[in-house]
Amino acid sequence: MRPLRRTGLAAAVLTAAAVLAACSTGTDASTQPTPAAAAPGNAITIGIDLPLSGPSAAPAESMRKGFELTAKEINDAGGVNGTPIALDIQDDAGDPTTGVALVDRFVQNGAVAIAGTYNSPVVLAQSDAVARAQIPQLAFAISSAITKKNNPWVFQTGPTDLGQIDGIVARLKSQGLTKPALLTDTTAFGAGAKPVLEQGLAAAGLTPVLSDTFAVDATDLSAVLLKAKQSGADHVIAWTVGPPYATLAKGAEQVGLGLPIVGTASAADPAVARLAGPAATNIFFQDAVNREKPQVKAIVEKWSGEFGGTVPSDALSAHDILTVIVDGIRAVGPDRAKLRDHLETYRNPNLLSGRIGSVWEYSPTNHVGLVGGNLVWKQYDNGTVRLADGS
Amino acid sequence: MTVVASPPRPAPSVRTTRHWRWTQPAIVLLVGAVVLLVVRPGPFDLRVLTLVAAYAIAAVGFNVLVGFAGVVSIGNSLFLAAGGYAWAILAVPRGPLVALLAGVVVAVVIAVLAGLALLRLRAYYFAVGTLALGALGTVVMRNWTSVTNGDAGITGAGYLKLFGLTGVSSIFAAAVLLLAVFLYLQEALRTSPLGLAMIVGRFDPPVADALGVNVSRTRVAAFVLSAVSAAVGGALVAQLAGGAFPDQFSTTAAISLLVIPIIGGRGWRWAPVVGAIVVIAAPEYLRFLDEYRLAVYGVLVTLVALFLPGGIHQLVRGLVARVGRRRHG
Amino acid sequence: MADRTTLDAQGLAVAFGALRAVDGVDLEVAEGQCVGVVGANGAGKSTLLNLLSGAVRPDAGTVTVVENGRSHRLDGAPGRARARLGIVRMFQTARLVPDLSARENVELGVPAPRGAWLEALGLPTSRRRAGARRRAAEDALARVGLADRAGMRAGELSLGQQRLVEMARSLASGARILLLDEPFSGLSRTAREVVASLVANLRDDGVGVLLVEHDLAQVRLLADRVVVLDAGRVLAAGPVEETLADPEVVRRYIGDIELEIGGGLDDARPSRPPVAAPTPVSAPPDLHADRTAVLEVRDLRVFYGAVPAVDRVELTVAAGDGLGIVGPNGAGKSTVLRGVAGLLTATGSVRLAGERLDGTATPHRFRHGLGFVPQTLTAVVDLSVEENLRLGWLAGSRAQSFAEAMERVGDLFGEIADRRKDPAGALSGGQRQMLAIARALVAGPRVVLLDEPTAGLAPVLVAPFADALARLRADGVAVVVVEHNLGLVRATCSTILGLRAGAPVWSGPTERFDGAAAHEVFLAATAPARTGPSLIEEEHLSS
Amino acid sequence: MTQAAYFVVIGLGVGSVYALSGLGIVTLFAGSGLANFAQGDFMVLGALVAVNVVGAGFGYLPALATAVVVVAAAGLVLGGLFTLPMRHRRVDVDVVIIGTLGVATTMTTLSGIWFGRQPQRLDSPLAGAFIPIGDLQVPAHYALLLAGAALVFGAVHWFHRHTDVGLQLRAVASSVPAARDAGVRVGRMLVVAWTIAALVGGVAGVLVASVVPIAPEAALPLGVNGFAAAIIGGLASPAGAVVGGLLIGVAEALAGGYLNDTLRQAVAPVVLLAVLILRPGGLLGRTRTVRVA
Repeated sequence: MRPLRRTGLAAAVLTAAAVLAACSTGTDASTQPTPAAAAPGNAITIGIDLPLSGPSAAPAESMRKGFELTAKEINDAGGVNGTPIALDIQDDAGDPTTGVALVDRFVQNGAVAIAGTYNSPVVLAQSDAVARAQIPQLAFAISSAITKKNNPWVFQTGPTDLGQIDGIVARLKSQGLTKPALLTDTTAFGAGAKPVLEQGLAAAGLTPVLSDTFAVDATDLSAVLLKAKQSGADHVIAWTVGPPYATLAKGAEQVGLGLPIVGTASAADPAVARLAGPAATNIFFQDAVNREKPQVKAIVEKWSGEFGGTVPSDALSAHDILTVIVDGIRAVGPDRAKLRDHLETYRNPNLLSGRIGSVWEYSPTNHVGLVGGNLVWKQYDNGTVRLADGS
Repeated sequence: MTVVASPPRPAPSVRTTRHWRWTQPAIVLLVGAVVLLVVRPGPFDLRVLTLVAAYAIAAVGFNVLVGFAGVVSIGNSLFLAAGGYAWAILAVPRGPLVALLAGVVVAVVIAVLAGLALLRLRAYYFAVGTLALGALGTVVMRNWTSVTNGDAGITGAGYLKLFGLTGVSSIFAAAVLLLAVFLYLQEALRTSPLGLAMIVGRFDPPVADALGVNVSRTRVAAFVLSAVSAAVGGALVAQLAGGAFPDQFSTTAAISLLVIPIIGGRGWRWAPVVGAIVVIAAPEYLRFLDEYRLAVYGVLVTLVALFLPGGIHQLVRGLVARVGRRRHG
Repeated sequence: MADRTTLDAQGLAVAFGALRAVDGVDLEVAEGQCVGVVGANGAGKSTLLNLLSGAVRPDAGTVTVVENGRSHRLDGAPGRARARLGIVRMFQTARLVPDLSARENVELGVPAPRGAWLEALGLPTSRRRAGARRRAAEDALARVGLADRAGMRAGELSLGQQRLVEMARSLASGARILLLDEPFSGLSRTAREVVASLVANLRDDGVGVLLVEHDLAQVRLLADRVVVLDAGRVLAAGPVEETLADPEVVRRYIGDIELEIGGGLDDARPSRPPVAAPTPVSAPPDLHADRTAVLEVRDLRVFYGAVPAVDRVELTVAAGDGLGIVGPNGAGKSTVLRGVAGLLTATGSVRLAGERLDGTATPHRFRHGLGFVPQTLTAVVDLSVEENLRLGWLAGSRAQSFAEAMERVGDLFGEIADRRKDPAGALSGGQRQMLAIARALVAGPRVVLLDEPTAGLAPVLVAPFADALARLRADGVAVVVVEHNLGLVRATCSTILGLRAGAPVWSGPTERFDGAAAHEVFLAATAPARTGPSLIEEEHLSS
Repeated sequence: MTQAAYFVVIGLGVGSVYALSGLGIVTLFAGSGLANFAQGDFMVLGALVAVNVVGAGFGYLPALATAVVVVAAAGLVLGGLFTLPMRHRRVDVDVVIIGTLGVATTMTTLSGIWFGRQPQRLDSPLAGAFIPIGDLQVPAHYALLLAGAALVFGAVHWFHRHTDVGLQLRAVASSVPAARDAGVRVGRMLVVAWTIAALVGGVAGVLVASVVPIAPEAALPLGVNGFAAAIIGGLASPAGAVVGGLLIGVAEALAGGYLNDTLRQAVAPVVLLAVLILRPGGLLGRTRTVRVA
């Protein structure tokens, strides 16, 4: 047995040396190139990637209902040139590893396009995989870094954080507010937007008197609002997802802030009014959806039964996302490359999102559907939302 | 001469266990080669298999911690993160070896400090202590933006290119190779004095002390070994996602790491691989359950924990015994 | 000759709460010498061994090891430091790791050299050392005759075989001082011989052996010197035959359970142990009109796991009667009580006042009038005395209100009645035993089972305890007591059941339990006629 | 000065959330020696049931009653499930931890499916009322929460000290073999311990829903914070859990107020680790190992 043992040993050492020498760090995209066309089948599959479990489960659930209702309407009206569409809805739980794996799963299951996902870090991680798999992705995460990578296959609903900031700066100027207190949350949403916000404000000659962060799951945020109140600011810019605005509103009431709070489009989340009640007041935000638009009124009318009360903006934006993709398929058929090229020429003035007369359009150089100016300002007034004065 | 007249037992299950040290890694390498060259699965399935291999590597150390030394930790996501971030930051500029080593060193340092500080505590207190450690790790990952770039995480991390393969197949090859190495070390440890000391320390601490075993030192050693394998596993997870993000190394990841050896069968040499297949691959292929996917997974974990403490190993041993009995008629 | 190593202990003492388990013991184990330690249950034998092995830290006293010239102070040192100096201890019950093979369990004993952890890396260089360790383990297993079972998992071995594997581990450990804690309990006759010869070989090879053992026959065979412990103090020490013949030792220790060869127990009667027994011993049975039995047990078999530890036990006791169960250590006395109380799985019929109890859970039996006083002092330490009594009352038949029951117990055991608010943990050993008995009585039982109630009691408490039992019987309560102290049994019980090796060997009224009966029960060489696999002793609960 | 007082009061309110969760964990641990990672899910289930009862038009008290009944029933079922294996063999403590983690995953998913994942709020009877401190004001239901925590603590303490069931529970927690020898029905007591822990969780959930937005995903963090509070008290003393919870709450509020929010998030884990390292038995608890024999 002895000689065999020695040769086994030598073999092991040799392979180890070979492996050590051969390994290096490859940086090209780490996904299999499979440019296969969409698998023919009786239905056209569209991949829907949402964080159905984990911290962003609430908005994801509203979007899922929006996608399902829209698909039902499209299929009831005969689908795309006679073939129905099928939604392949998957949960990425906000985890980048799962998100990247799902891109391959959608491709393997013959999806024509991917609508997803909600969290910016996951979309950023998926970018290489999407490019390698050559499948068009319409992401609804709002970090501007997503399209800054100039990945030809990735489109964004918009407005991005950059777009919203231009809107905010414009409003601050018109309201004569000059000393902002900047509060951003510690999730990718807030952390990603913070540098962009500081740049936007500096460009407009506004230097924040306070710049602080807070956690989205905090039970009480009055401490950070008290600092804002004592910092001599004349208004607060709060950059976070939906529910924390309710905590901020209650905190403002507790410390008697008395300053307007300028927020992001996600302040439209009905959870803010439901959680804060009358305390939700003096909060201004740009809503991606103008509820006065006739087509919005029609959809809200139809869907309000499904949502038991106000239809969340997330659901309405899901309607637009699916409509953009289906319009593309209706024009060029279920082919990924053709659909991508067509999307770069897409233009649609009467979708739900955006101000009356705003246009959702893409071009080879602009992959963001709605640009800054397309939004409408709204404000909370004792728990109800209305168009902001002077918008 | 048999000293004691004992009832006729089935032929003693005399197992020459020495061969496993080579055969187990060989089997894993063989299966890896077959999958890569013969089966050639689609990108999604290959990615899931690579994730299984990565978590199996991390679970080898955990199998030593829970199975040999009997210590429960719910904070090992910290070591996954150490490996993941070290890879994401250093792999491209400094090459794969430095990145892997850096991750392992950082994880070992944390493990030694935490081990010395916490390992005097008993089961629950230590488990919750590691939970707090993991929570602290998440807060640091989210807020130490200068190094970890906060919640946006670090993207653009390269992957281990081997044998001229590209993309996920190269990561899969690297993962299988590393898994083989770690399984070899697991078996070597199991039959070494340190491994036996850990096992007796788990089953009967007073007897271990009487045999000259420093039980707390062996537990720290087990904790450090679990950190090493978790760091390597973390590096592979980072390669798969093309970067390191706080949400990858959260409490849920720590819980998965804890559940893998328990479902596999604590201390069993195949527990990391079998457990990883159940914990990582099963949910991917339960996706048709949609909303109920996690509910079914939770019920499975509870039932195994309560009624099958020996995990799948207990099933296998029952099966082998039954086959054994049938052969002896 | 191996290097000279002696273990020397001076003035060792340790107390658990108010219970002084070991109280100023001097002991020396020289190399190549076997020292026997004997004493009744609760005399502190195992605690002394724990002090020497480092499992328990002494309150006072020193433990030093002199190893060819160099002396090491070890009073507080942990067990592992002592193991490295060659002090190896064997536990009372076989403590192997079930999942490891017999060889791996023995390898655990082989002392690991300095760089042993390197082997964990599986480097080829460490193959030689692994082979040496494996061979040492296999040699040791061969010496105990288990070479063919080296690969078997320890969990699959019988208890006797596991004890031999543990013996092999001590051999492989190259011990200089070997501390044995009742190595012979639970072994079959042939296994005892193997262990005895191994211990003798070790002693002759120059190993110092400390042998804590009940079986005086083995002590006479192996020990050069013997130390007799009683209530934590050294009663007598010296050469075996001379010490065991010392009248004081005979009176206090041997007189109870064993007679000298040749003399009957009768002549030992005049020097009755310190039970004052003021009231007439066995109240004339006819005092109680109805002679119907209140507790009848037929064909009782009690199991440890799948193996029957006790076989075909019959007992009957009428209201106001007292049944004493006697027998050598490990005869299964406690097992019978726990079987009747439902705490161990058992077959056969158990009838209390005509109502069948077998097959029911313990709480059900307590509710129907069965009282049980466990052997170890298992009063619930965190609850107060009154709360413990309340617990007992809740489990009982609740015929009387709690206040009335407390009244009755109060006059029986005044001492604990006035400490009702203190936590049970703060009571002394004797007081805790009183509390355990009071807890059973407060439930208003018709039958009370008592498991070695005087173990660990200071002699001065034995008398009041005997009075309490007598008054209890006078109240019409039937009493079944397992007791070592034969004198106490004679004073308090009307009938006696002798058990040996799990089977009844004698039963009848106390008066007829003479020397011959005692010899038959305690010293008979032949194992009683039994069927089934080798006997498993009751799990011996160390005092 | 008013600012410090304000932060302390807010801290006490938030601390009561941790204390209520910690009380549930201690009740089960003191009754059965098990640590329950699904305690947060009991609270979320109680809160969501109450929100739906109020939504159906009933008042706060009927909602509280329904929530308590539903959650106690869930506790009963889980108690039965967790006691089965203990009947015939010694249970490995670390395996049971994973059992409760499995329960936590299942309950979080099922609550999400039945009640939706949107965060909910339950208006307490004192909604809208405020307690002024200088020019700052604290919502009145913080005080309600503090009073609720004190009430629940009192009830748990009274139950353990002055009822027969509580006495038998303490016997089982002290040592299962001693309890079994004393004739306590150990199996039944374990199920009772689970039911009471669930009951405490139900009440806690309803109280907490007026301050913390309740969504199924909030369950695990609630449970972990409860652990932090319970561990500080030594895992076996209800008083310890309340003191531990309030301690963390006030420390967090002060850290948030005077330092920054990042440090606020680090307070609970740091305090927990400090207590474990400096006083392994917890600030108030004795170091006592509870064996589930």
